[in-house]
Amino acid sequence: MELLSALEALLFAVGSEGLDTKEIAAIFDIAPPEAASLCLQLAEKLDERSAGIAVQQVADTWQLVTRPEYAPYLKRMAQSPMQSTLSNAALEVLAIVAYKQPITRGEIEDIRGVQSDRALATLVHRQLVEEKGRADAPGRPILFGTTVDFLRQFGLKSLQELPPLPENMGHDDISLFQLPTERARD
Amino acid sequence: MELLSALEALLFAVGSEGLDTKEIAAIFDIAPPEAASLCLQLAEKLDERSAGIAVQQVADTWQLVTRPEYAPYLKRMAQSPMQSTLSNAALEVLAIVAYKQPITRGEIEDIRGVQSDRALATLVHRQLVEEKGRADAPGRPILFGTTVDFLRQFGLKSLQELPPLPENMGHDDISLFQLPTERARD
Amino acid sequence: MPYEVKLAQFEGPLDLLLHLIRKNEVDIYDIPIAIITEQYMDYLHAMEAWSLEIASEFLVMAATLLSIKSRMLLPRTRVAEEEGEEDPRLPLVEQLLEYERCKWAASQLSNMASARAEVYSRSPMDLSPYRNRDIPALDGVTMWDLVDAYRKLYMRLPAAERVAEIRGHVERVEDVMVDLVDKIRRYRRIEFMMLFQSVRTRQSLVTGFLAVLEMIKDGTIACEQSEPFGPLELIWMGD
Repeated sequence: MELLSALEALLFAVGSEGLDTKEIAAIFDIAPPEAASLCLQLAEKLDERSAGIAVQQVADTWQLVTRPEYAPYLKRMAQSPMQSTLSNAALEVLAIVAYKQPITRGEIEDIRGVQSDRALATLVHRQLVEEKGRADAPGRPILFGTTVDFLRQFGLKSLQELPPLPENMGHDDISLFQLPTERARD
Repeated sequence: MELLSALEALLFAVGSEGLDTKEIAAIFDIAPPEAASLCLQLAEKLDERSAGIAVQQVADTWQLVTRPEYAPYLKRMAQSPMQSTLSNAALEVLAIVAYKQPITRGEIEDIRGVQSDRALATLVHRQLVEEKGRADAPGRPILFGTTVDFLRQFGLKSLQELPPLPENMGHDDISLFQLPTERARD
Repeated sequence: MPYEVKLAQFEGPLDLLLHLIRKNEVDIYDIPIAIITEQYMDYLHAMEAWSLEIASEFLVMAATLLSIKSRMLLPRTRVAEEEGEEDPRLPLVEQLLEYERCKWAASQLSNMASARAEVYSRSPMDLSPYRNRDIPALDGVTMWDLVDAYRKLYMRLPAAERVAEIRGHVERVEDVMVDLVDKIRRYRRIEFMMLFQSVRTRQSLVTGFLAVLEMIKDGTIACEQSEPFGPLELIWMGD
């Protein structure tokens, strides 16, 4: 049934936030009891084919999760030796979070011009960055900031110790065209 | 097969980060070619049961994504991976870089017949294009090439997957001047 | 107005030329250069009439077209024909074909991007519950790497977002004319090459040349050449 597959795609994409019955009903333009029964059908289907994932219901919210029997593999993956350096992408995101916190993923992506969810996930795994509540904006996006571990790893007493950003970020080559007042601004 | 379901769980967990063939091989303690074939099997299995999700390969990395036919439902709730579209100018420059890399800005401008520094800067900012050293020519101009992000954002396994450039752009009708042997070539 | 609002949509002179070739349904290997040149110039004039800024590349192409046209008009000597002298249009045709391929590839990429936009991924799951407490310390990553990462990010920003807009190389014939009027009036009589001594790029030279032609046309200046291949002299005709 097409709706079942569409539901699977939806629950996959929302990730750990899940969707509640009413939201699902609204997206498919069906009644909430129908939406709930659709979720149960998907759960059954995934059980039958012994998929790696399963439908989980928490209160009125539905989400996809990995099946507990595969936890050993996840553990192995999580513990596979972590690199002791950061990728350039991760460093860049960390720099933005450090200087502009609290900041949402969308704002980070606006600055970088590219998707940054993977780099951000790496930093959260490494406990250099953590959630700091939600922005007062549509969708209430998560705000990110640096952790105490971040300060420790970089040998800082506090965020005030972050070196101030250089006034003109290495674009001397084009500074001929900048007015002195403009330079002072950044 | 249990490994298939475990792989599904793993790929689900890493999401957009993806896993490369070697990582999968290490987690399952199997040889890389086996890991790759496992991924292909999972892809097939998901196709067969017309799941909401599919396996996608980019460069050497495997990840789960939603199936395109469910995009209309997803648009109602999620952020699309391709954040903003590129201008025609940027697309043209990107096409030239993709097909002719490594290439200098001057060469790009020769083909397009217009200044292209802005479009190029946008592509570098969006990490679709990056510097790949310098040309062995006067002034040692920068050479540009596409990034792995380019492959990811355009859903390509490798540069070899770019559609081959047509030899002659639909001017067959006027090929009076072409020898028959030349025509037979395309 | 036959040109509608499409005027500014052309990515460059090659794009405009391809459009004209397609519109006239002519053979790209045998471009009727007089017709296409005329229509090309009409477009430029229309752009002017609409006060659209004409990028210098369009003017360079105009000069190229006019030069091809004049060479096509020259009687071809038998010797030249026997020696298989190159058709003056050939380099332009090759450039057009190459650019057409580029446009084709761009449209392919655009399709691929839209196809990709139909596919969604999900954020990586938080795997920390599966992880041992000990996270290896960062090795060799210092505060300065962070600052450096920020600096590099800043360098990557398109210039347009970094500083106030700088429009390089966009010269309008009218603006150049104003300059030239000043100069020629001052000198009354000046050699063409002297006038453009300080010009560094081909584009500026072409723009300047077009400005001179325009001024000759409206009678502001006159042009004299005392002997074949001698220097061109421009003479102020106003008061």
